[in-house]
Amino acid sequence: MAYFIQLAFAGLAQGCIYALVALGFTIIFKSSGVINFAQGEFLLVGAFIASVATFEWGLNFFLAVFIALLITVLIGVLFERFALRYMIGRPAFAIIMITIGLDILLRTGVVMTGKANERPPATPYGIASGVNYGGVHFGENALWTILVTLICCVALYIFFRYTRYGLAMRAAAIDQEAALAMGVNIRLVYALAWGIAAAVATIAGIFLAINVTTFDSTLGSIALFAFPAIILGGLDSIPGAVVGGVVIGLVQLLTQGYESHIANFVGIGFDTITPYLLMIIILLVRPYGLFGTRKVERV
Amino acid sequence: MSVHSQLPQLSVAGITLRFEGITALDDVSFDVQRGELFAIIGPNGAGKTSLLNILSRVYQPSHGSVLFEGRDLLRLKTHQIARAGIARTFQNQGQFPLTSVLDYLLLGRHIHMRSGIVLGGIYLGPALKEERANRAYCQHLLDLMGLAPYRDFPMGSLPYGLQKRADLARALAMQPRLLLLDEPVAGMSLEESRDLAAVLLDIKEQLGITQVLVEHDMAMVMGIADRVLVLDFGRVIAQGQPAEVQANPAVITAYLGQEVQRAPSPGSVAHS
Amino acid sequence: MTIRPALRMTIGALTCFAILAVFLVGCGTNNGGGSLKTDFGVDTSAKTISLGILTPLSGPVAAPIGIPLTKGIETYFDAVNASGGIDGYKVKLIERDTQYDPQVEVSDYQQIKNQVAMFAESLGTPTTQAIVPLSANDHILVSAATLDSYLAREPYMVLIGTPYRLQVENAFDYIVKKLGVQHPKTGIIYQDDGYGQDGLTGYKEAMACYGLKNVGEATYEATDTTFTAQAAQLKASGAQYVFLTAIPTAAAGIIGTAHAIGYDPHWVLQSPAFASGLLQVKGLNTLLEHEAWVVGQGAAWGDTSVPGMAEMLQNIQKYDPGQQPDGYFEFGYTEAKVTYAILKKAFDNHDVTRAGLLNAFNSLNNVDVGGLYPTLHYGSAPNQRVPSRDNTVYSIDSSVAGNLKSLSGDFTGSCAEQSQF
Amino acid sequence: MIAAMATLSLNILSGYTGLISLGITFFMGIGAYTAAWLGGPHPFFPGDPVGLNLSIFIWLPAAGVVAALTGALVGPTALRLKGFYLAIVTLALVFIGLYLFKNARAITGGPQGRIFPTPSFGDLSFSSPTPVFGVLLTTNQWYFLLLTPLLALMALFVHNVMRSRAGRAFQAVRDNETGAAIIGVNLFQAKMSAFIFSSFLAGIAGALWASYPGGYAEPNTWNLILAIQFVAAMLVGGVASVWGSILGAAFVFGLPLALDTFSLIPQSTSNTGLTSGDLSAILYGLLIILFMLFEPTGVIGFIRRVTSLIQRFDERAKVKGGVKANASEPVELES
Repeated sequence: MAYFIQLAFAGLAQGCIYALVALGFTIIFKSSGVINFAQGEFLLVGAFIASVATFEWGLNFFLAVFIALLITVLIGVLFERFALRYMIGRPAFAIIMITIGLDILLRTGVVMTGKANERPPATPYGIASGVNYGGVHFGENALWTILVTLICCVALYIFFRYTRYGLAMRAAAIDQEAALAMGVNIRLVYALAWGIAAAVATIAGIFLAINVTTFDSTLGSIALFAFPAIILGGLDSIPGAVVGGVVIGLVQLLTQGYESHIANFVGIGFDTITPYLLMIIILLVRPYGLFGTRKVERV
Repeated sequence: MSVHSQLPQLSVAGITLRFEGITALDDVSFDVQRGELFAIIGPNGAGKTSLLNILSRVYQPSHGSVLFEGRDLLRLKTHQIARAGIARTFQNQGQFPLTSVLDYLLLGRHIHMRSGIVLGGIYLGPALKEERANRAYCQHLLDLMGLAPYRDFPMGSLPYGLQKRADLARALAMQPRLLLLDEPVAGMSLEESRDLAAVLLDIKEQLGITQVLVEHDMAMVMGIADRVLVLDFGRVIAQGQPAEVQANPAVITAYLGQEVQRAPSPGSVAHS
Repeated sequence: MTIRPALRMTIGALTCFAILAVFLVGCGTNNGGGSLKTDFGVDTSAKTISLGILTPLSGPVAAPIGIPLTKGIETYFDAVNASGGIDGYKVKLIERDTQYDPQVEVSDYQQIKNQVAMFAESLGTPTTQAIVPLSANDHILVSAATLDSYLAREPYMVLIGTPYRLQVENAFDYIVKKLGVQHPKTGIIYQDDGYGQDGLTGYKEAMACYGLKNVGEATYEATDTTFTAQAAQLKASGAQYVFLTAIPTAAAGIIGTAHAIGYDPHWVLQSPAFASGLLQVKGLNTLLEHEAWVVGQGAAWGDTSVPGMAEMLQNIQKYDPGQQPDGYFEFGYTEAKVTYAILKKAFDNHDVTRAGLLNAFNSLNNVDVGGLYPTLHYGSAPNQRVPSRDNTVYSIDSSVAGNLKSLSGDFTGSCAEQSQF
Repeated sequence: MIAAMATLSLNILSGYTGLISLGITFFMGIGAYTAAWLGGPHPFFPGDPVGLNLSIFIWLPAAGVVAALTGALVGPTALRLKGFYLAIVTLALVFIGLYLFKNARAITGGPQGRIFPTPSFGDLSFSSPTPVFGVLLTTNQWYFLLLTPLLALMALFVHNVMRSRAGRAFQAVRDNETGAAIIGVNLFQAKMSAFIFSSFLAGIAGALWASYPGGYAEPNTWNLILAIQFVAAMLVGGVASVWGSILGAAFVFGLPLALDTFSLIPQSTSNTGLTSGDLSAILYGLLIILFMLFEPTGVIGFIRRVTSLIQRFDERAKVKGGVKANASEPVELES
């Protein structure tokens, strides 16, 4: 039982990281209809800058995180402003490709600093701190990951629900032209979406880096598991992204933990595909995801 | 065969269509006789295009039946409609902007051709023969429609009127027995409309193809249609000879009311 | 004067043909140079011999492994050239960046193979695997920086160290024979690729040899970002000694996560699983110093009692003063020494053709690398071609240069002795 | 050139039919392992993966056929989806493929990888320099001789398909699904044919990719990065264009080579700064962005634009005073 809880807890924490990445995807998709394949690299860049700021520049953890946030948000907003804005109305995969271009740029940029290997993460606490209860260790990082994800969700909820810009973003998501007609500043909406996505990705990246103890330039590949999460939850649903992320995290950790018991049957690395299998099943049953909206097509 | 010619070619009964609580069509029924030019008119948002979408199996009605030459259309899939002998033109152009005019017509010949990937890839023997014959057919049609000079132009590069004309040519290339026309003169100049009306009459008289014409422009319809059906808010408000319909007070109110509503915002001629 | 088009075409074709013929055949002949037989990569007029280097100089593998290792080779040959070269021939290195990608490696190989006498370096297992059949066809020797056991079967592969498989066996030899732990409860976590499989093979052989009680096996993917499942699984199994056939970031993740969930077995790291960078991580450094060993090879950095180390440090001062202590540098330097031995022997035989080099390599028998690595053995049968079966178990100590301190000294375990290739 | 074949295959599906796929390497892998199973050498050491050592005339077509069958199997599920959903499902396919390839040890050699057959005709082996008519051809030259006609054949075939009935249907589906259906195109059938056709070519390209010239590949060869490179090649070269596929592949896969060969940057290990690999990665990322922004029709579009400009210039020169100047006629071909 302790084994199961340990796994489930880790799955929850991992799922929260997926959820944060998925949130970024969904927010951008909802506001501008773009899937940002570079989302994972925001995690890497964020974690990397935080690490460099702590270890090379000797800054305080929170200051380092602040700088990391600042830079990633800036990258996100600038990319939107100077590249994506000219892509409106282009076919979907041209847009996918341009974000993949950004992905390559960001990752190679980090590699080229020559400091990307066995990078120690910026962290405010020791690697093993946490509480033990009933033979299960509840790591401090995992607890903070879950808490901060919750805070992010609540903050975003309040933002979308009660602030002017949040309302503008929601309006734009529902009907761009109508929103424009009502005086919503679409450009600001796009910039906000990218900024928020970059920020949540950075937060996820910092937690993820602490979780893996050391990281290298492949940290961003985690975003690939956020795809099943967003599909699971529904591409255009923000709560869906969170639920999807958590579900994927749980499923993955549990298969990882139990697959050796059925290794002869499923072989090695089964956990790498369970999220995708789950996603495909969902797509067959409910193509618009658990919380997504069904689209009516018109001629 | 003789039975067919006495029965209406197209028989629509009790069609009701609902979208998320809105009733777009409410108990619409009508018959179209073989060789007839039947027009459906009505103000914007009356449900004309929705009706056409049901006939071409894009929308699934909640109630009602559609019989075409004795076959239940509602049991066919979208792509089978064309094989059943029904062709349709599109209200909005620009759906195939990259296709050349000739290729667009050849696309219309799709249902009359057979070769698949393997034959097409080899491009010899039967495929070549078929391709040549159909290209000749389309070329002929282009000549007839006065589109020959634009043969290799991408559809998207043609002026609007020519696009509509090419679209009509494509529908004819399908050699249908029933032609559905979705606002064929919308956005055209007066002169272009007149030309098109003449083409429609030619189709009727020379080719004998039954036509169902959905149109906003009342004047044009009254001049050429054999019978007219008027829709307003999804309901049939009048049906009959053009002259009868024109005199119908309900029709006048519907149209006038609309004109009054639209008056404050001139220039915004939106299509439903 | 006008040439008719047809004629012009013929002439053009002939010219092309001639160029092609020269290109194909030209360098294949024996062009004298005293009694020295040469074919590819030897310029008898400029007195140079060219060697190929296929190594990642970009991408994630470059900074931690590719670059230091290549520098080791460069430094050694700088020293050789400065002292007059080999029989008066200067060594020229032709380097290509493989990005650790087999496809790129193959195209790099094709590009320069006719310019070089042999390859002084091919870094990486998947990359080297990709050129194995090519090198056999071209009859060209390849010195490979990989410890994959499979490659020992290949006649054109020059290996340097003790294969991964034997590393695992020697590590458990140390635990059972030297430390006297009888029937230890053991486990392994390995990467889901060829490297991990090699470790796993060694682990299974060691289980049979030393009567280990295998209680847990787990695998991870190179893309994994959480190691809780693996750590929790091994924790549940209660293994006392856990072997890690992993890359450094994964090793760090596993050790860190396991500690966090209250599991601290004795970790034994396969040599590539350790990197000095890991010691920068708060908390992890103490774990590593107290709970982890690394099994590997070679003299500890700065141990000048070893003549080869003293020489290497001097050469670093002269040719590459900025170099930090680095095991991969040492590996490259040692690898270059073996290459030198092959070349020297070939020059002594007055035959530096590819056939001559293979001949020299097969008759090399022992190569003394000045104690940097144990004496290496070569031969023509697979079992003889395993250059070394020795290993050293190190503890991790951030206070010493290179961060590794020998615990066991150099030894060959009984299991590794008998392993068949 | 093999890359060109793969890009061509992708172009059928994504360029002509408009179905976004990131899963081409899955089908390439299937083709490659079929080839390895049928054409690979007999196991030498116990535990080596199987190989039946059959002729290239069997394994090469078989690679295509098995990949096509797989396509037929996967198609009905995948094709229910559109746009980003399809992209993500095909991405999942890559991962499922990696998992299958790693576990099907008997055929794939497991994570260790395996040897693939090299093309040979009777005594003629492509894996070693062989003299023919007194001329010694290197392996590379042999491959060139084999691949050129094969690629030409494929290109011609695809070109033919695209100008005949099936190809017109593909393009109609891409431009407007509902419209195409109304005209009488069976959407499912058209998409399936495109999917299967594309898989077939991908399978052949995969078999050749694995055989060239090292003849060794790990399951990880068939990863997402490679798939994305093909998408990039297609977009850079030109969507829905046979020549574009070939140019794009040459561009994307030739760029790092060109940078190396012409040593545009000094190769040096003494500084950890700029290396050719990193530089080409940066360039490549940047180029994708720039191409997407400024030349969405790819290299081929650029070439067409230039030639049409020249033509226009020529015509203007011919028709003096612009009596028949075609200014009103749209000349620019965007495809």
